[in-house]
Amino acid sequence: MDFRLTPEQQMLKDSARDFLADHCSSDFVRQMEQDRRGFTSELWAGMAELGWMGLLIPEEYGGIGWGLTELVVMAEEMGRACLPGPFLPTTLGALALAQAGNEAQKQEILPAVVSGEAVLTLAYLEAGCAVYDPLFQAATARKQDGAWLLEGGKLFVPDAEASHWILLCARTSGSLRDQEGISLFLAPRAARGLELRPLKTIAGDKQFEVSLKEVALPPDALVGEAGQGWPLLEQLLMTGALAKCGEMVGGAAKVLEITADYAKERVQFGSPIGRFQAVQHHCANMLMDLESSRFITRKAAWSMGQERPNPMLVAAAKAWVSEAYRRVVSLGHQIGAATAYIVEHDMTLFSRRAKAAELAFGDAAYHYGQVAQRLGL
Amino acid sequence: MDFRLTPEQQMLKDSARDFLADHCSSDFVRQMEQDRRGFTSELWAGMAELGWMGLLIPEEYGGIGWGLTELVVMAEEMGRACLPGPFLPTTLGALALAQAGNEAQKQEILPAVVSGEAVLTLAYLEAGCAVYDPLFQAATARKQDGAWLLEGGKLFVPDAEASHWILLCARTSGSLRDQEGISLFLAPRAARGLELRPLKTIAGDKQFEVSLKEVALPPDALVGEAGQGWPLLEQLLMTGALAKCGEMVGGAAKVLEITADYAKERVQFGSPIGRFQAVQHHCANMLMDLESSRFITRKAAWSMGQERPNPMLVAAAKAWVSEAYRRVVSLGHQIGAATAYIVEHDMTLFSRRAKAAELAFGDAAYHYGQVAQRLGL
Amino acid sequence: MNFGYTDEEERFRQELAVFLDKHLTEEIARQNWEDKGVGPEAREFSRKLAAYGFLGMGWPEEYGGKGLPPAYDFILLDELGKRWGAHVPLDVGYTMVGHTILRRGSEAMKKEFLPKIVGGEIEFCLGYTEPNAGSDLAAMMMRAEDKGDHFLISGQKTFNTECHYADYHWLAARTDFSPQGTGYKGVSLFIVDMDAPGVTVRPLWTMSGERTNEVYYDEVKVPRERLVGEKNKGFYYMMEALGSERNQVFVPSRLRPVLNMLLAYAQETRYQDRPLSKDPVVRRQLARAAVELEVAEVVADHSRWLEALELPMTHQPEMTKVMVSELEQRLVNAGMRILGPYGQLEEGSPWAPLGGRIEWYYLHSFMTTIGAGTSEIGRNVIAQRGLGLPRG
Amino acid sequence: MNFGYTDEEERFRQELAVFLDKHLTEEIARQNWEDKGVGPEAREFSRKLAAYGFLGMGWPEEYGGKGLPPAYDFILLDELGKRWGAHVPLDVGYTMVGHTILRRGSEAMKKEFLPKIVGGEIEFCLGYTEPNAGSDLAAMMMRAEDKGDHFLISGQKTFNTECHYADYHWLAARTDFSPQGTGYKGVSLFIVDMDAPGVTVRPLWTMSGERTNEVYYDEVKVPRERLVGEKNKGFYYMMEALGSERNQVFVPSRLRPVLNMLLAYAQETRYQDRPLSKDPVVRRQLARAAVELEVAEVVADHSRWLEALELPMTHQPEMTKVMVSELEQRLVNAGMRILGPYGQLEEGSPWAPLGGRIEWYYLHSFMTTIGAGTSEIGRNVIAQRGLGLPRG
Repeated sequence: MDFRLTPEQQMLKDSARDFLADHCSSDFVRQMEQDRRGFTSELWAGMAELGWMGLLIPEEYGGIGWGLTELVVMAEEMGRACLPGPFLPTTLGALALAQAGNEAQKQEILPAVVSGEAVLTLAYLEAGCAVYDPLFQAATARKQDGAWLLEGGKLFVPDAEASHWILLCARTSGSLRDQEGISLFLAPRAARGLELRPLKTIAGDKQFEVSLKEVALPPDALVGEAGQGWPLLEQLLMTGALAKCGEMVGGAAKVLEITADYAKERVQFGSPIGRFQAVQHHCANMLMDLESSRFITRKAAWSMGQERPNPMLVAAAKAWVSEAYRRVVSLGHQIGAATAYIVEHDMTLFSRRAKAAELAFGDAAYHYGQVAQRLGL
Repeated sequence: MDFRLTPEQQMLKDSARDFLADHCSSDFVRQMEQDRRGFTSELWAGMAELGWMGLLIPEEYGGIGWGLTELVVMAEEMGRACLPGPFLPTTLGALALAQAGNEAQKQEILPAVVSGEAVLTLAYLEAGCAVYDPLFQAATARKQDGAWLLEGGKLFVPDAEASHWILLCARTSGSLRDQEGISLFLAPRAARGLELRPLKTIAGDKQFEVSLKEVALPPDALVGEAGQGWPLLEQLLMTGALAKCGEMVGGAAKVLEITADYAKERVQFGSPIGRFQAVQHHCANMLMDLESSRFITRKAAWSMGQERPNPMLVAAAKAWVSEAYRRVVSLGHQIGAATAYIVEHDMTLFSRRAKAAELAFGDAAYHYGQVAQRLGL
Repeated sequence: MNFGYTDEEERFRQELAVFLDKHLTEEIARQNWEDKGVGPEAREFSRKLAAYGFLGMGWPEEYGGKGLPPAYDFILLDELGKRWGAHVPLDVGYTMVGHTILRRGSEAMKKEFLPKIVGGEIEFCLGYTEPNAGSDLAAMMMRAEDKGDHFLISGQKTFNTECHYADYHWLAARTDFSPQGTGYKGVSLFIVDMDAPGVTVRPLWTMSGERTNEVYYDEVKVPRERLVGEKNKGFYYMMEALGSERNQVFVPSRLRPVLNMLLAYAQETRYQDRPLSKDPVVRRQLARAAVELEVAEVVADHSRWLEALELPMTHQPEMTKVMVSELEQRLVNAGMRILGPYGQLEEGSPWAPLGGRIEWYYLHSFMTTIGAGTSEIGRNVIAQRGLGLPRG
Repeated sequence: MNFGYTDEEERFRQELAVFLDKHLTEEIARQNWEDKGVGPEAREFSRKLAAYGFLGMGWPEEYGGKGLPPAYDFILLDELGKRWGAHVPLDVGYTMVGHTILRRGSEAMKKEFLPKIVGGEIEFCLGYTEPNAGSDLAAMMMRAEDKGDHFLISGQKTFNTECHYADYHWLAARTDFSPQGTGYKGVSLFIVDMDAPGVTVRPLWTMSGERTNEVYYDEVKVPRERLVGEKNKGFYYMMEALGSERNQVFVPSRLRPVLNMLLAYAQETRYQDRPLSKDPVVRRQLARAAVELEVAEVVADHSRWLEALELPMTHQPEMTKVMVSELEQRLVNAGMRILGPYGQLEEGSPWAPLGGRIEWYYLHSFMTTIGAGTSEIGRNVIAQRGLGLPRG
């Protein structure tokens, strides 16, 4: 057992913190919320230069080929800085290709991801479904004249407009909610019949509705085998969930820093408010939520790289961290009071993102369901 | 709107408090837990003298003919004193007879209840059912040779051994969980084929399993119409739930008194612990739970006496008070610490009874279900 | 014991309901609901409320009221609340300041202000909080120097919410600078014209889009007649008014439309071929919210009843405040859970459920346990006043 | 980063598991589990644990240990916990006192006691709490007068839990009565024979049937050699040992059998023609408990890992303590909810589900957030040591 980061991981983390301190101030973050694209080419290029987008990409395609542990460590820094932009969608798209893409797809796209030229995203949720349920795949893909014809719609697709490629989930067989019959396709964002409609969200992130009207894709747009996409999708979603956990841990750490600093400085009734027991207890609860979130996230990520991985830990982490982070921002607001509730205050960046992250890749309700299933209930 | 008790209610309450202070000390309560019958004839006779068992019985049968509001006010005092014995089962049995019994049943039994000669109880739950569900009636009653033959079993029957009469629920038609087909019968405790097995419970109260093996009852043992017992049973259970809410309110009031007194007296770190903010906040939470419980209970009881009663309030009260009282005893233990955890300390009487009361006449889960149903969900 | 309303009260409620269903448009409701600032529509609505006889029931006849029990004003608040109207349009005057003027103001002040307040014509904004005086209001530093026929006031207030549209500032400032005047001693209350020279209002925007303000005073001359009651007694007046203010501001019925919206959503939205309302977890969440709301209503009723009968209020209004504000958070969190991924969509977004109101309420709900006093201070008050625990 | 065990550690665990499955009977487990008092069976089991080489892995070889990392002792605790064994049979000596003797005792004291502790032969009981020194331990009044070759001790302890079967009292008493010796200064630690003349033990029975004790000292003579370390340093030694004690006493794995029991119950018990485990509310409750247990385990692991590497522990053991104790309450409450009306039935009653263990645990769980320090003090410690917030 060893809870420490390796020297390499520590270096990665430190350089990420330095880079983000320089290039991703909270003012910049606020600005990007108003920006249509939600990030800048300069930022993206800088990240590429540091090799971030190649984190999970095998070395043969120019990446670093690291694992989930490193991803969550990086994500902590990103969450701490509220990093905007398509890092995670691109990473997941690239991971899909690396895992199941054909050689041509890999050759064409992975190096472009690493260099920052290609932005990717993953489209898998649908509007017809009232709860988070990635098995709900009503969009269809059928073969016609040697091409794939996609029909239907996707919702909550991050950064679709900024993406060059969209990984689309569609059903090639089976009924709604069958695991069998789900397929992944690689579609250029500019494909005919593929239309985007921006959503307005609590976090000011850039999510889209994607509608697919007779979108024709070549046969080799299929990623992996037809109808066998579920295990891949499931893996991508676990990776996404872990990365979101990492982001939430980083956010929670920053929120607690802001809050503890304030509690030490803010004087009321002739004393720093951090001396009052109620404030101490709130802060203690925040610290317990923070550290427990960090440990369970890292353990889950570590486990997925082991010989006998334990996917229940991923569900446990996403359920726990989603709720823990919500508690942390609530207490942060409670202690920060009116001051922290003004839009200029950084707290408001974190509390809005906490909700978005809680919902991304499955809320606590979904992941408790996953845990129950894996417990054999 | 008027939250005050009427002078008559206040008098009732005051005299109950006086009587119980004299006749129901906590030592007596502890003693009765060890006693097989669980109460004494002296106590019972004293209660009868004050007219308690006649509270809901019409004046023509010797009772006072008061309503649910008075019942919950009385129950508060009983809960405060942890009054043992079959007051509530007897009251419910008598209410059943007063509402639906035939004239002979009323004439024979109601005056005997008032005078303290007759002890009654109500048997409606069954062992085959994993959750609280009064619709689950598997015990059967069929007509044979002009008599009713009852077969089956009942569980969680309070004070069965001390009772002279048991109101038994059994199914005369319909399937399990049908409202239609539930009937009530008045059986002498000594009826042949009716056997009792004592249960050991958290509160040290006297609950029994009742098994019915070809118990033959005369035709006029039927209370009300055959198969039409559900509305009556439902009313009895709402009455029972309200009385339990009253008991819990009284218990919570006493627990808070004990706790606040302790917090003012107990000195640690050179100060009464009641000065520490964490203790103040616990006490504030207890007070909110107590007063909200009292108000919702009284309002629900009042409502049931109005032209347009709102039974949802009864379910709301039982759900809320059951959980609130559990919170109150938990905080009482938290503040009372080790001292309050020793069997000689009165806290332990209340916290064990809190669980029993929470479960009686439906736990919070059941009543949330009732609320959901009445909300049209 | 009686938890109902009289026939007269019920009749008033029904007439009011007819009026509100007709005149209280969503636009007007939202101007209050979201503190976006009361515009001409809401002012118009306010005057209509008065004209139709729904304002001022509980106020003395000599100042434009009807001299009836306060129950009528609570019915008004409840009926507004059920229709997304957070409170009467010009509410600081009507539900807070007016009562202190009535209790403590000079006869001239009463004559000048009360009829207009009761008539729904003017609005006040509270001027209490300062950058270094939040929970610890008694630490306020705003200086009001007594110049005989006027006071000269300088300093800064913050989080003064209605100041960008109110007509008058209900200002607390320090008038005793001697060693005896520290803390809660030495504070006085003033009524200041918002357009008085030297008063500057700067916006602060909250996370949920409400506007609040910083207010700067630069040697503002305030006539002596605008001193409320006695000099240096202001803090007592503020505290004396607090219970009633809590009763009027923390109105559980405002959560009814939120609950109803969620009930309807759960019934109308299907997943796996059945409505969400058949999911036991959703049922539990909604039932619990409904129960909590019933409970909050009777708790609030108790506190209002004490006020109406002028019985002593100790911890009860604070209890209402803490319970209603925390219920709001739990209710909105339950709502967000039920909406799942759709909960993050804002008003105006494709696919935003329930008009994005739950999302807005979620952001808003972070404030409910802070605004007008934190839950932490509230619990101290409850323990100390309600149970006699020693002060910390 | 590595959250797993080495191959050697895994091998140890497996051998241990085989041993425990054979030798750890329910009777023995319950003697510890319910603090009913360790009887001859558990003492026998304790000696066997040692004889088979499962005790003392983490202790120095010169005192009977194997000189291996502390991880092995944690594995021992985990495997016991999974089988309802709350801790090693003679646990105060092994998991608490022994470490302080090792750190602070004289060589003679080490030689006398450590081999017997490591060999599972003797037990201690803690003598800290007094009627007026609970959370505020530093207020203790027990007097130990220095008489040169011995100390003369008088006074009263309370809630000293294992004293009715322990061999030695690990006693904290005041040895400095000067103005400088107040509070945490001037306290010393002693090892006292439980059968020393003048020591009286009186039972106190808890709500859940455990026995704890009042212990009275009436001019008890304790030889100077039984003073632990330096005079007047006792409180420092107590505090120094606290983190490790928390790590050893608050063992999440003890909740595994409770969870497993409930999982099985939900799967096997049917209502309306389906297992309870298919009810979404029950599923949610059990899943949440399972998640919390996973989380508590990794939190505890972190704190143990710090201890094993002798890295500084500040708030971490306290965090483990607070989280594990509160998880126990939530888990048991979930269990009671799932059992419904059957939850009130005690062991030995007809129809008592799961042998009445949940009912017992429910009563027991009121104590977990009090015993060995309240959650309130725990949170103060976490905030102050973990975040540097100022002391109150």
